[in-house]
Order: sequence, then structure tokens, then C-alpha cells
Amino acid sequence: MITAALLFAFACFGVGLLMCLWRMLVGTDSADRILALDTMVINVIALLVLYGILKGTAIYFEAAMLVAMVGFVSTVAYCRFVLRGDIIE
Amino acid sequence: MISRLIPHPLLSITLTLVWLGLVNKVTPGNLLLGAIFGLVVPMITAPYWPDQPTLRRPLVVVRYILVALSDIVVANVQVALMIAFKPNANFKSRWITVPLELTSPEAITVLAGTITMTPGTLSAMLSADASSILVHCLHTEDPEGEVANIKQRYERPLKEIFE
Amino acid sequence: MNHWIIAPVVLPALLAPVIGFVMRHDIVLARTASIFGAVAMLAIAVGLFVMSGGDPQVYYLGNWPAPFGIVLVLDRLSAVMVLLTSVLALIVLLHAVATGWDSRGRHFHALFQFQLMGIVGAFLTGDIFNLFVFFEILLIASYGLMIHSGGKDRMRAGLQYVVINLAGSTLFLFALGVLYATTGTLNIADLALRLQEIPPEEAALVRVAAMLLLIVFGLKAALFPVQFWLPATYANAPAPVAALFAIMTKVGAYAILRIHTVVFGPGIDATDGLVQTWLLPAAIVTIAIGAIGVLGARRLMPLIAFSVVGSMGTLMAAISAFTPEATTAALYYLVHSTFAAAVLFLVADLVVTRRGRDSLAVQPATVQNGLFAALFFAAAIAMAGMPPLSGFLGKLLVLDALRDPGTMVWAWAAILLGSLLTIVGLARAGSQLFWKSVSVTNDDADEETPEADEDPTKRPAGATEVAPTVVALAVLAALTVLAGPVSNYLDGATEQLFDRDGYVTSVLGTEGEE
Amino acid sequence: MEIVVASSVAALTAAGVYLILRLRTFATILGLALLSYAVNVFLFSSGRLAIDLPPILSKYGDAGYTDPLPQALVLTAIVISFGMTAVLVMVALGAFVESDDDKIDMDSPDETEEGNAP
Amino acid sequence: MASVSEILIAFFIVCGGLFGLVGSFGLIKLRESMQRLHGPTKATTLGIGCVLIASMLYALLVKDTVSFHELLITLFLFLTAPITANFVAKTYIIRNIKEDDLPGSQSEYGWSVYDDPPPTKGE
Amino acid sequence: MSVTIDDHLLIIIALLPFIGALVPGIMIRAGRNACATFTAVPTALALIMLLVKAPAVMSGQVITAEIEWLPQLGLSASFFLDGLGLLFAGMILGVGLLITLYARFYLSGDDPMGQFYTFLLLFQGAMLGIVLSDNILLLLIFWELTSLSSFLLIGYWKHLPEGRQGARMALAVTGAGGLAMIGGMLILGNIVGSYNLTDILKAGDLIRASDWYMPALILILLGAFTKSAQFPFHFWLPHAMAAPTPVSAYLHSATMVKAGVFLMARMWPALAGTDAWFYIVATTGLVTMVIGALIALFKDDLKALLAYSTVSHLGLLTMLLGFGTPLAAMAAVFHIINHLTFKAALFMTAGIVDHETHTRDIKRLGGLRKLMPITFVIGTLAALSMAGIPLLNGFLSKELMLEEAAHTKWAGSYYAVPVMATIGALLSVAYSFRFIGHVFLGPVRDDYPSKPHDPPFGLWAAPALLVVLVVLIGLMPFLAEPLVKTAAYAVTGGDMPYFHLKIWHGFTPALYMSGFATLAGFILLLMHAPLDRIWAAMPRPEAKAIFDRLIAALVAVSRRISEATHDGAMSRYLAIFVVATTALGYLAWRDAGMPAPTRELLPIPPLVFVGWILLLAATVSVVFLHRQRFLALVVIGVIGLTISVGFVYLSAPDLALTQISVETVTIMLLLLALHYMPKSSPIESGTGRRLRDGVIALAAGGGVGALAYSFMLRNTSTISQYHLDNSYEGGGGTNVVNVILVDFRGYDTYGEIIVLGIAGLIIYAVIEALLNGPAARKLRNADFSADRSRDRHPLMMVIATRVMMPVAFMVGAYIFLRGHNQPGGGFVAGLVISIALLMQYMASGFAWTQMRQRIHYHSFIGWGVLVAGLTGAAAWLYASPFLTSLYGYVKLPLIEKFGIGTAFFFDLGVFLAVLGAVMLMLHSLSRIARFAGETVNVEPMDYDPSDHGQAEEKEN
Ligand code: NA
Ligand code: NA
Repeated sequence: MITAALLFAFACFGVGLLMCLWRMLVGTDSADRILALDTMVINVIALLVLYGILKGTAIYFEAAMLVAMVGFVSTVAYCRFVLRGDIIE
Repeated sequence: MISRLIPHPLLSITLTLVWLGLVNKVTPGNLLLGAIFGLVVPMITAPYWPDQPTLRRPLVVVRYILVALSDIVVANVQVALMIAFKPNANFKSRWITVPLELTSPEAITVLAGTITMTPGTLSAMLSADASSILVHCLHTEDPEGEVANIKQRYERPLKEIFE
Repeated sequence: MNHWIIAPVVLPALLAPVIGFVMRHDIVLARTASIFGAVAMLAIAVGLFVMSGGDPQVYYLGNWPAPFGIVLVLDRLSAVMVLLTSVLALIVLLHAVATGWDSRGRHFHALFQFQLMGIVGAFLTGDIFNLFVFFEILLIASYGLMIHSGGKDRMRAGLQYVVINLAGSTLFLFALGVLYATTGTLNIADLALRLQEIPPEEAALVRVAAMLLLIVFGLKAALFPVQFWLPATYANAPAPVAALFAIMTKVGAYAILRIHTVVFGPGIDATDGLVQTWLLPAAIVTIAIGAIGVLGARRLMPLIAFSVVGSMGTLMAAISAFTPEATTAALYYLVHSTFAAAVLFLVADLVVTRRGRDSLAVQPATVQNGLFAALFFAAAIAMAGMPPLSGFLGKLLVLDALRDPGTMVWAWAAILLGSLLTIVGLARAGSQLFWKSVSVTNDDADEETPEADEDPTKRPAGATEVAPTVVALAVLAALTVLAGPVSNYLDGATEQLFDRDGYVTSVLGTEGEE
Repeated sequence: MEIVVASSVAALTAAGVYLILRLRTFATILGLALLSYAVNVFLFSSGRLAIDLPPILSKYGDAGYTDPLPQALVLTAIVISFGMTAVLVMVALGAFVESDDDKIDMDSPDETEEGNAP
Repeated sequence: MASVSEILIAFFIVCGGLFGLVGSFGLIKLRESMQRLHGPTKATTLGIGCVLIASMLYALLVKDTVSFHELLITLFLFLTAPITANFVAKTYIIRNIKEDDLPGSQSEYGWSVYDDPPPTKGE
Repeated sequence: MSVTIDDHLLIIIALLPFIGALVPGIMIRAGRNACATFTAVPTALALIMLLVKAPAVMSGQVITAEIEWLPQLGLSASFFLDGLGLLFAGMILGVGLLITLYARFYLSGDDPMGQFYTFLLLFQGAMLGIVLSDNILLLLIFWELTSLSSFLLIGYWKHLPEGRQGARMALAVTGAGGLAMIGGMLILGNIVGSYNLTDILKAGDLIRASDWYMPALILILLGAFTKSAQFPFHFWLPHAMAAPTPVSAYLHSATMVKAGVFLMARMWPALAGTDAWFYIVATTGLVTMVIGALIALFKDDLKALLAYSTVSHLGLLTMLLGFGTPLAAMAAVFHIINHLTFKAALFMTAGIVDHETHTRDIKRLGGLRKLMPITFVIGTLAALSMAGIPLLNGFLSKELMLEEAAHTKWAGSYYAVPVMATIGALLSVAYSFRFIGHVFLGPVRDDYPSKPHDPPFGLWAAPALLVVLVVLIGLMPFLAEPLVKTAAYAVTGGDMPYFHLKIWHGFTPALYMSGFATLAGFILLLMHAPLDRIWAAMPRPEAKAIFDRLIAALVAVSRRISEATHDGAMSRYLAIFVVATTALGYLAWRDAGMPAPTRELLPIPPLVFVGWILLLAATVSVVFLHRQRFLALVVIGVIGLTISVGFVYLSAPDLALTQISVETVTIMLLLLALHYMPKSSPIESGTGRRLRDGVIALAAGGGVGALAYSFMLRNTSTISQYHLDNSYEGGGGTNVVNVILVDFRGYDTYGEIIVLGIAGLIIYAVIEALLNGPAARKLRNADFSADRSRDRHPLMMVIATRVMMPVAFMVGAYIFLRGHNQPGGGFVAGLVISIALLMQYMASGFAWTQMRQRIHYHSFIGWGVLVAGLTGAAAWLYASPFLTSLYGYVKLPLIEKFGIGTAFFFDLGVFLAVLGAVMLMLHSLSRIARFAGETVNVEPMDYDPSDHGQAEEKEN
């Protein structure tokens, strides 16, 4: 049952990733693309956690956490670039 | 002296808990190591958090968290349903301005964060003097009601907690 | 285990951070430490050279047995390369210090030491992935030295240098991927062992790896068709750096010698004849490119750079035979051409500093015209392979060794015609720089710069500035006079290089602790 | 799975090569970044592919593991290429600032025989 | 025969998947960039929340261990999501919306992307 | 055969000039006489030693001496002295002495005399080396040395363009010949199996029978012909006359140009005696003789006249050697001596005339007989000898030549050679008479550029002595006979018929030819004026112009080729690189097969398919979006993310962690740099080019993909089972990847952090160079303020960071500590901490953050590299190799036991270096921003609505 639920969730987040990709490719604004990337990051975190459940291991946890961290930092950096040009000032 | 060694007691406790969360195992050794890091890291980062606010009224804090969490759950369901099923033409999105009484940067941040996480609202930016928040509503029929709701439901407890 | 083997790597690796990070505000201290390092390196290199007489000596890093850990291998070939590097380095370093080049930008000495570390490490390693790592060290240090003191042209040429080498490094990794995927090992001796077991009909992937590696090393060695980067890089690099770079191209040549002899060399069915087919034609075109470039050069630094290309072509032609005799010739020529190129760049530096630019256009004679003319003449003789300096012997050795009737005519024609064009080109340049300048008087130059002693172009070169060049020439002379003993030693190195079983036994033998 | 990895490497390589053949340094940097991805995956795949067999030794002796060595090599390669990229970016920036131009090609050789200052 | 704990875990997993899907769906469905911002920052956050709860429950109920490092990721996301949204919104606004099209700030200073902050006493 | 005796005196003779050459250059301050003396001393010494050896040689002995030099090559410093060598060595040293004397008076006070004598001695040594070498490789060395030293001597008067050009031309032509000769000599050595001249001379039959005979012959003759100025390589010689006259007399009449003749004579036993030899050598000589003489007749420059006459006489010698008969060889030897005497005297005479009248133009001379009687006598006797007038030595050898010519059949014709030889002799008579008539005879003129009179004794002594020899030999040929015979004996290898040198041979064809030539030559001279006008009007190829044009064209073509190919077009270089790699890779692959696949393919779950689409779509988008640079960077983020997740899926968690954090930092760096660069790229390449690049790219990509696919289908046994087996026991960690990194292959990692450290140094240095160089002004004037957001340090970000950064520090510490056993380690930890600091920098700005820390990132890198290095070196303390790890378990009260080892310190080094390098990069980039005039914040956030911020300000 859990496996079935996991498969369903994989499908959901997988389709979600494709939707993000669509937004990323279509645009129209930089903000949309940054948002699409950020959403992808979140979907990926979910997928990593789900994969950990599927495999019954905690080994992918760090990856999920690190993705969360760098996802945030890079989103901010992208936005700062559009907003200010210089991301560190 | 103590404030020098333990500049942010609350942060130290949080970090110790974070450590335990990271190693995901509560053992005396990990507790000790977590406590050491909980003391050392704030010492390193203290210069970057020059004036930590003191939190008053822990009960209010707890109540605020519970309210916010339940709002988040409910709001998320609502928004999810709207996104999934509501035709785009029916969305009545608009900007609203929420004037602030809060002056603590931490409080303002928590408020803005809460606004973003809860029903159909998203805090887009502050005014240059941080005296008001620009909020985007995904769908609202009653902008004034939204403003009043935010001020009453979130800003007031935050004022109690931080100021 | 002989701990001295790692010393030439560790010494600069420990010294460089101290120079770069502790002494970064004190040029005198940095110079002292750097010269100390270079001298110590030379002493170690001499020591290793003396020790390298017997079987290859293996240093098991981390005390892990081969092929599982990384090993260093000290044999005659690596000893000679390390010695060559350290002699050249000391000469170049003294020149850079005497001429003040080292203080025209930041971190010269730290980068210089790291550069030495990378080069020496590449010569000593017995592991092909580690070879990649040390290639990267020497490359990145060379990027820093190349753009030392900045400036428009140097930056742009430096950019190209970085880009082409990054592409090369990528290719190196592709090749290593294929190699590991097909052999499952990284140790050079172990690779040699496993290559022997691959039958030709299953060798497609290994052959690709061998070919890709050839291109990677060829890129470093400025072999056609991947030589394009060299002229602009060397011409725009600070002259002492260009002189040091004389050894950089040799790293590529060394790698071909090592890998394509020990691993893919004669007697390996899987890659039989693969490299030879392509190396000689490429070398011949390289010679032509170098010679044509020398003849057509408008400026001194590119001219020298092209002469380096030509000399690499000759070296590669010798290597391409993959016979012990030709390899000895190649090694002799390698040593010679390293110093020849270096000394030309050093002389060029003295001259260009006085002339104020590296154009070959006629302008009034500088101070010490006769001295510079003599130095240039000697250096040019060396580079062109004219007697009495070692270039002629090197050329004879190479020609003599390339006796395969099928290819002899082409190789000889290329080398001899290349020499001719180089001679003509160098003679033109020398005549423009030192002879024609005598017939031009400088009437307006004096008026422009009243304070002549402030002007670097008016300042005669002191003994310390000229001494490194003279020493380099003396090395070339010694190489000529002692050609017999030198070749004798190199014969030994070649013999070891071609003794695959001996190498494999030394490295994979029972010495490592289990 | 293998075809997925191989085709990804192919696509990244092709894109990387196409970009390094452009005329501006920025495209070249992007191209080299893509090539670096490609080669990392390529090198990684030289240890063959394995699902859920990370080379972290478990307490139970019979567990299978994927080949750890290529992973270590890729890590080294990643770090090195990071350093290289950083230098490349700086040199590109330096070249741009010095010459007001971020073309990767040099200006055509001077016809005037003017020389470079030392 | 599924146990209660399995059903519970499966429920959270399915919820997580649904919220995640809706959040991403918002990205392609909604017409305006500002509207699209609502989807990911809310729905996805809850989506991840459910997944993380499922993970904790799984550890607790199936593997009989206590796992709470999922809370760290939750903490992380709850802290960062508003900031991200804030930045993306500003990124959109500065490129696409004129100051006059927004409601006033009800203060002598305008919105922060358009107006310099008050001078600080330090300056 | 001859007896050989070992005598090391020979080596001293050969080396004396070189040793002596060091002296004059230094001695010049001691004065001109001292200089000349110190030049004469080694020459005289060598000559004396030679004379000491002469009797032995004359008695048929061969003196040899050998020092081993480069046995691997077959090159040894071996010398031998036989008759031929004795003759030439004597000439070289004897004339050398005379020239030394002559030059002392000839050169003016302004000329650097020390330099001159040094070059002269170098040349003398080289020349002596040629004639004494018993090893053809050694001979080649000296051969090339003569080219070099003559280059210096011809170009001695640097201020004269003729001198410079003449020197370069001589070097180019003789250098080319020399290189050809190298080839020829090496072939000879190859055929014979030895480079020893004695061996080669004995192996004539073997050589002539070899398939490689023709190439060797042609190559060697190219060397000889260029050196001896044979047609069509004759043209360099007259231009070499720009040299000071002593040089011309020495090199271009007496010695160097004879080197070619010497070589032909030397190689005679090995190479001569075939039809090829005859037709090539004799014909070339004949043609050269006639053409040289013809041109000489119409030259108005005294030295040019003599130069072309020399060409003609060299042709004569060549022709004689080409005949291939012993008698002809003997005639050649005799004429070598005779030509030396009269031609050197003539050059010196010309030099005296030039010296005195300040002109060498025959048209401006005449009538000097009365003004310079001594010179007149010397010149006239020498010229008459050159014309072949009886009782002078020139007559004797000319008769021998004509005699030989009369008997020589050429391509079936009995007349070709005799007729041509007679014409040559005739022309020779004409220009010789012209030298006498138009310079010395006729009326005294009043328009000489300088008033001439006989020079001091020092100047005319040398030519006078030579003319004495001319007359002596002419009258008493038997005096020269022993030397001639010994030398000829050496040339022919002992194959000599009985013969005597004498004045009267009876009425032979040679006498008739000679008589006719003398008469006709005289008549020709009488008709010189009208003929000269015809000659002047006649179109004829000007060799120098052709040569100059040739060289100029060569230079121009070379320049075009090398500038067109090395024009800095990086994109083309890279295209060539990629195409070559792909093509060669394909060719390497094509010629061999592959074993059958041995692996089962892994399945492709749908989610992997999604990731694949993500990756491909993002990759393609980067290609199409790359001109919008920022967007390309955003899309690249997708690629990095997908690959990281792929690594997780494919059992490489460490890789995933590293990849994602490196990629983030890289994007930060790119964003920082992009700030100063154009935000978009223009379209610069046309469709065709893009198509071409696309094809190249697809080929390369396809190739790489195919490679990866084909090895993934097959298994290989790898060494890594050892790492899995020994990681825990031997390395003390369960994360095998990390144990490999810090232990098994810690040396790689050590190198890797050094790369990072160097990167930090370079970036710092580049920024320093930029900020202190000319570009600094551009930066200072850059305007970045256009439509930027007004909030620089938003309050919310600052507050979030205050919590996030400590948490991120914890994460970093966690990842660092567990790396040895679980995914993580020093590198990722360093990046995580960097990212945490980066967050702080983005929130509150660089300046504010930097004010609050006292850390120099320089020292971080330094410490990192040092800590790692010292950890490695610590192994020496317990006598283990570099980087040997030690670990153990520690048990503390209250805490479960934990492992600690050297790997920890090594990883700490990695951590520090990474952190330092990344932060130094960011720091450096931000320096540009502050330099470019961006405001520096003193507050953590734009505006703090509470009082706290200001309160803190007051405290400070
Ligand atoms: Na590594
Ligand atoms: Na690690």
C-alpha cells in the first residue's frame, strides 16, 4: 500500500517537474523562470524524501537538506541579480 | 561575561536541537557535541545578529504557532482547490496595503512570512521605511477585510510577543 | 622506501602557501624563500638523479600497495626530467628576480613554486589519474603566471590559453573514463599489464583511449593540429614565464613517452601501430608550422614561440619512432630544446626591455647592443640547431635515429628544411635587431625622456640580469661537450623505459605492505 | 538506464561543444560548464550504473556496492573544474575589462609591426 | 491487509503528492505571474510537509525508530519560502509593474523597490 | 697503404684557433698591434706544428687522433692528417697569417678589431676542422661553423646594408647546402655503417652500388656546390664581397669557397667514378667556369670582377674533379695552390687600390702604374698568372686543365668540353688583362677620389710574398710537386699514374687551345667597350634580385600562412581540436572490434524518463538561450539539479552533495562576473557556420555517447574491490568514497586542494592587476545604477539569514564530521559554510559583513594547504610514506567511543582550503564592485524600523 502511494506521489512530483519545465521554457518573465526553478527544487526535495522512504534508508536525507539550502540561496541570488545586478554589495 | 559566552541562549538551544535533528539520534555524546556547537556557533555568528529580540509571553508564542499552522493547512487546501478547479477568469486578484504597527524587524519578518504562508495572500514587499507591507491576494472579494484579518489575527499577537 | 622521492613535490607544496599567504606583502622575503626553494629543489633533484641508477624505485603513498593506492616512480627518465626542471627553474627564477618581473604583479613566487610542484609531480607519478591531477596543478599555476602583471593582450591571450587547456583537460577525463571502464585500473604499471591481455579484436575502446590521450598530450606539446594556442600564449606571457614554459611543452612530450611507450607501446597488440601512424605526420606538419612561423614573424616573441613549435615538432618526430635509439635522441633533443627555448626567451626579455617593445622593426641601437647581439646569436644558434651548441648534435641524433625507410625522407626533409627556414628567420631577426639598428641614429628619442636613468630602456643590464642567460648558455655548451656521458645516461633511461616488465615488476612487486 | 545516461552525456557534450565554438567568452564558459557536467557523468559511468548500492559500508556484510573509485575520481574532477572555472571567469572578466570586448577571438594580427611592450 | 499505520503513511504520501502536483499545476495554469507565485509557495510547502510527516511516521511506525531530521527540512522551507516568494515578487514587480499601478504604501516612503530608505542616524 | 700514427698534436692544431679566438675579443683594450699579434700567435703555432708533421705526411703516413665524443651517434672528435689535409691546412694557416698582417693595416681605427680577429680565428678553426676531420659528422659541425663565422665576418660592417644582406644571403645559401649535406652524409653513414671518414673512403664500391647513392651524391654535392659558389648557387659570392677585403681574400678566394672543392676531393674515392658524378660535377663546373668568367669580364667593381673570376676558377676546379680521372684530380690540386696564391694576392691588391683611391670602380681607375708601382707589379704578376701566361704558376695548371678537357667526351661529343673550356680560358684571359689594363695602364687621371700612392710595407708585404710564390712555382714547378703529388695521392686514394709537373710538354692540344685563348682573350678585351654596351643593354637575370624576391616572397607567404592560421581565432582552434579528436577517435575505434555485451541493462523507470526530459530540454534550451546570458544561467541550474538527483539515484550520494553545492557557488561566481559584462551576446555567426558547428557538436556528442554506451554494456574487473574490502579495516571509514579521497588516493585530493588554492591566488592577483592597471579607470567610470531596485539589503532577508546562517553552520559541521563514514566530508562542508557566509553577504552586503570579521581568506587557503601537507608529512615521523593515515578509537566518559584519525586533519585541510578559496574569490569580485564606486553600507539592513540598529551604532 505504501509502495502504491509512493508510486502515486512519484508520479505527481514527476509530472510537477515537467510542468515546472514547461514554465521554465515558456517564460515569460525572468521571475517566472526563477520561480519554476525554485519549484523544481521543492519537487526534487520531495522526491528525495520519498525515495528515502521507498528504500528505507536515511542516506538521501543530506542531499534533500542540501538541495533545500542551495535552492534557496541560488533563488535569492538570481533574484538579486535581476533586482540589483550585483548579488553581493 | 555570560552574555559574551552565550550571546543567544535561545539560539543555542535551537542549534543543539538542530544538531540532534541532523544526527537523528539522541545520545549523551551527541547531546554534548550538539551543546558545544550550540555554544560555539552563536559565538561565531553573534556579530551578524547584533540585537537579538527577547521573546515574551511563551504561551502567546505557542498559540500563534498553532493558529498559523492550522491556517496554513486550511489555506493550502483552499488554494489548492482554487488552483485546481477554479477557472482563471474567475480569479479576482488584487494588491492590498497592510500598514504596520510592528517595528521589530524580526516581528515584521515573521508577519510577512505568515502572510505568505497563509490563505491566498503573499507579502510582496515592504515600504522603504518598513511601515507597511504590500500584499498580493490571489482571490479576494473584500480587501479591507483581508487587511483587518491580518492585523487582528497575526500582527496583534506578534506585537505581544516581540514588543 | 626512499622518502626523497616525494621531497621535490612536498617542498614547493609546503613552501608555496607560506610564500603566498604569509609573505605576500614582503617581496624580499618571498624572493629569498623562493630562491631557497629552487636551490633546495635542485639539490634534491641532483640527489634523486644520483639515486636513480638502479631499478625503478617506487614510493607507495599512504603506504597502500600498488595498484590500489597512488605510487610515485623514480626511474632514470623521471630523474632526468626532474633535474631538468629544477635547473631551468633556478635559472628562470634568478632572471625574474634580477629583472624585477616578479614584482610586477602579485603572487609570482607562490605560483612559481606551485608550478614547479605540478611539473615535478607529473614527472614522478606512476598513476594516470594522478597525472591528470598534476597536469591540472601545473596548468592552473601556469594560467596565473601567464597573466602575471596583466595588460590587455596578455589577458586575452591568457583567456585563450585557459580555454583551450580546459577543453584539453576535459578530453583527458574522457580518455581516463574510457581507460578505467575498459581496464579497471589507474596505475600505469597495472595498465601496462592489463593492456597486454586485451586481444586486438576487443581493443576498440582502448584504442580510442590511447588516441584521445595522444591528443591530450599533444595539446600540451603543441603538436599539430592542436598547436594553435602556443604562439600567442608564449608571445604574450611575461618573458621569464615563457622561458619556464619551455618545460611545459616537454611535459606533454614526457607523457607521450611514458604512457605511449609503457602502456600502449611496442609489443602491445591492442594498440599496435596506432599512434605511430599519426604522430610522425603530425610532427612533420608541426615542424613546418614552426619554421614558417619563424620566417614570417613580425615580432620577436612570436618568432621565438614559433621556433618552440618547430622544436617540438622535431622532438615529436623522434618520439614517433618509438625505438630505443630514437627515444634517446628524443631525450637529448628534449633537454637541449628546453634550454634553447628558455635562453632565447631570456635574451629576448633583456632586448625587449631595452627596446621598449618586441617589434622587429628597425629602431636605434640600444645600450649593450653588442652584448645582446652576442647572446642572441648564441641562443639562435642553439635553437636553429647549428653547431657548436647542442642543437646540432640533437638534430643529428634525431636524424640518425629516424631510419625507417618508409618515413625517413619525409622526416629528414621536414627537419632539415625546417632548420633552414628557422636559420633564415632568426638571421633576419638578428640582423633587424642588432645590425640594422646600428645604422639608425636616435635623434628624437633623447628629447622625449630627459631623465634617462629612470627609463628602463636606457638602463644597461647588470651582471645579475645577464648571468642567468649566460648560465643557460653554459648549460647548452656543457650539454654539447658532455654529449657522450649525457647520451649514455639517457640510453639507460631509454632502456628502462622500454623494459616494460622491469617497470611492472618494480611497481607491482612485493614491496608494498599488504 | 544506460541509454539514458549515455544520451545525456551525448547531449551535454554536443551542447558544450557547440557553445565553446561561439565567439563570446560567456558562451564558452557555459559550454565548458556543460562539458564539465558531461565528463563528470561520463567518468562516473565508467564504474557502471547501479541503483541503491551506494558505497557506504553497511553493518551487514553481504550488501553489494557500486564501484566507489570513479566516484572519488569524479569528486576530484568536480573540484578541479570548479577551481578552473573560477579562474576562467576571472580571466574572462579581466580580458573584458581590459579590452572592452568579450570576444574570444583575438584581434587580427597587427599589420604595422608594432610590438608589445614587455 | 493494510495496517492503520500503513494507511496513515500512505494518506500523507498521497496528500503530499497531490499538493505538490497542484502547486506545480498552478505554474502552468494561472495566467498572471503574480498569481502563479501563490501556487508553489503554498501548495508545494504543504506537499513537502505531508511527505516529511509521512517519512517521520514511516520511521516511527514501520522501522520502529525515531526520526526527526525531517523537521529540519520543514524548518528550512518554512523559513525560506516567504523570503523566496518575496524576492521573486520583487523581481517580477520591478520589471513589469509601474509604481503607480500599485496601491500606496500609506507612508511618506514608497515601496522599497522604488524608493530609497530613510537615512539612518549612522550616516 | 699508408701507415697511421696516433698523434694528439693534431687535436691541438685543430683546437688552437678556437682557443686563440677567445683572446683578441678581450685583448682589444691592449691595442691593435697586440690584438693582431695574439691572432697571429695561435695561427703561427698551429702552422709550426703542422710543418713539424709535414715530413711524415709527405712520406705517406697518415696521422690520426681521436677523442670519444658521442659514441651513440658514431660521432667522435677524430682528426687525420693526410696529403690533402696537409695542403689545405697549410693554405688555411699560411694565408691566415698573411691576412692577419694585412688586416692589421687595412682596418681603420673605428672598426672593432678585436671582434674581427675573434671571428677570423673562429673561421680559421672551423676551416681547419673541415680539412682535418676524420668523421663526417664532425666535418659537418665544422662545415656549419664556417657558414656561421663567415656570416659574422661578412656582416662585420653592420652599418652597411650590403654587408647585412650579403651575410644573410651567404648564410641562407650555404646553410641550405649544409643542411642538404647533413642528409647526404647521414645516408653515407647509413650505407657504410660508420661515420668514420676513413671507413667511408674505403667503402667506395659499396656506396656506389647502393640504392641510396644518388640521393647521397646529390645532397652532398648540393653542400659542395653552394659552398663553392657553383652555378646556379654562385650568386651569393659576389655579394659577400661587401665584407672587408681581408675577409674576401681569405674566405672568398683562398679558403672557404674551396671547402666545397675540398669536400669533392675528399669524397672522391667514395663518390667519384660514376656517370652521375661526371655529368653532375663536370657539367656544373664547366658551366660555372664559363658563366663566371663571362660575368667577370663585365664587372666594373674590382672586387666583383675578382669574385666572378673566383666563381669561374672554382668551376674549373669542380670540372676537373668531375672528370674523375687521377690526372684531372692532380690538376685540380695543383690549381688549388696556384689559384690561392694569385687570387689572394689580387684581392689584396684590390684592397690596396680601394684603400688608396677610395674607389673600386674600374671605370674611375687607370694609370695607377706610375702612382703605385709596387702595387702594379704585384697585381700584374698575379693577374698574368690568372690569365695563364707562361712562366707563372697559373699557366701550368691551366695547361693541365686544357689537356684533360681535350680528352674528355661529353654525352657522345668530343668537342663540347674542349670548346667550352677554351672559351672559359679565353674569357679568363680577357678579364685578367682588363684588371691590368684598366686599372694600372693608361694615362694617369686627375679625378681619383683620393690621391693614390703605394701603401706602407705592412699592407703590400702579404701580396708580395704570394706573388713570389706565383713566380717561383711558375718557374720551378718541381718545388710544388711533392705537395701536389701527396695531396693528389690522398684524393684519389693512391691510384696515381706517373707524372711530372713541368713547363714544357711539347706541342699538345692544350698548348694550341691556350695560345688561341690568350690571343682571342686579348682581342676580346680590345672590343670591351662596345661589348660592354651590348652587355649592359642585354636583359639578364639579376641573381641578387631574384634571391631577394624569393626570400621576400617566402617571408610573405610564410607570414600569410602563419598569420592566417594563427590569427587568434579561438573558435576555429577549438573546432579543429574537436574535429580532429572526433575523427581520430573514430579511426582508432574503427580498426578494432569489441567483445560481446556482458551486462544486462538497467530498466528505465518513468521518473528517470522525466529527469531525462528535464536534462535534455534544459541542455537544448541553454544552446538556444545562450545569448540571453542570465536566462542561460537559470536554465543551467536545472541541469545541475537534475544531474545531482541522478547521482543520488545512481548510488553516488557524495557526488550529489558535491555537485549541487559546487554548482551553486559556480553560478554565484558567474552572476558576480556577469554583472560587469554584457548581459547578452550579439548574433555573430551566420547560419552556415552555426550549422557547421552544430554538425561538429553532434558528431562529438554522438561519439562520446557511443563510447559511454558501449562500455556500460560490458563488465570489467576493477581494482576497487580492494578499496571496498579495506576501507573500514585499513582506512577507518565506512564511506568508501571518502576513504578513497582522504586515504587511498589522498594524494589526488592534496593536489586538488592545491588547485583550489592556486585558483584563489590567481583571482586575487588578477583583481590586483585590474585595479592597479589602466583598466581601473574604466571600472571607476562604469555606471551600474540603471533601473535597479532601491532595496539593497531587505529587512526580511537579513532577519531570515540571522537564523539560517547558524543553522547552515551546524549543517556544515555535521557534514564535515560524518564524511568519513557517511556522505559528506571536508569539501562539501567547506562549500556549505561558504554558502552560509554567502547568504550573509547577500543579505547585509560585503562591507558590513567584512567589518565584523577579522579573517583573511588568504590565510585560510594557506592553512588548509599546509595542514593537509603537514598531516601527510607527519607520517614521516613514524617512518611511513607521505599521507599514511593513522587512526584509533577514543572512549570518553558519557560519550560512546568515536574514531579519530589523521584523515580528520587532512579533511580539515581540505575544508579550510575550500572555504578560503571560495571566499577569496567572492571577496575579490566584490572588491571590483566597491572599486567601481558602489556605496558601502554600514548598517546590516536598509532601514531598521526599531531603535536597536541605531542603539548599536551609538555603542560603537
Ligand atoms: Na579528491
Ligand atoms: Na566526502
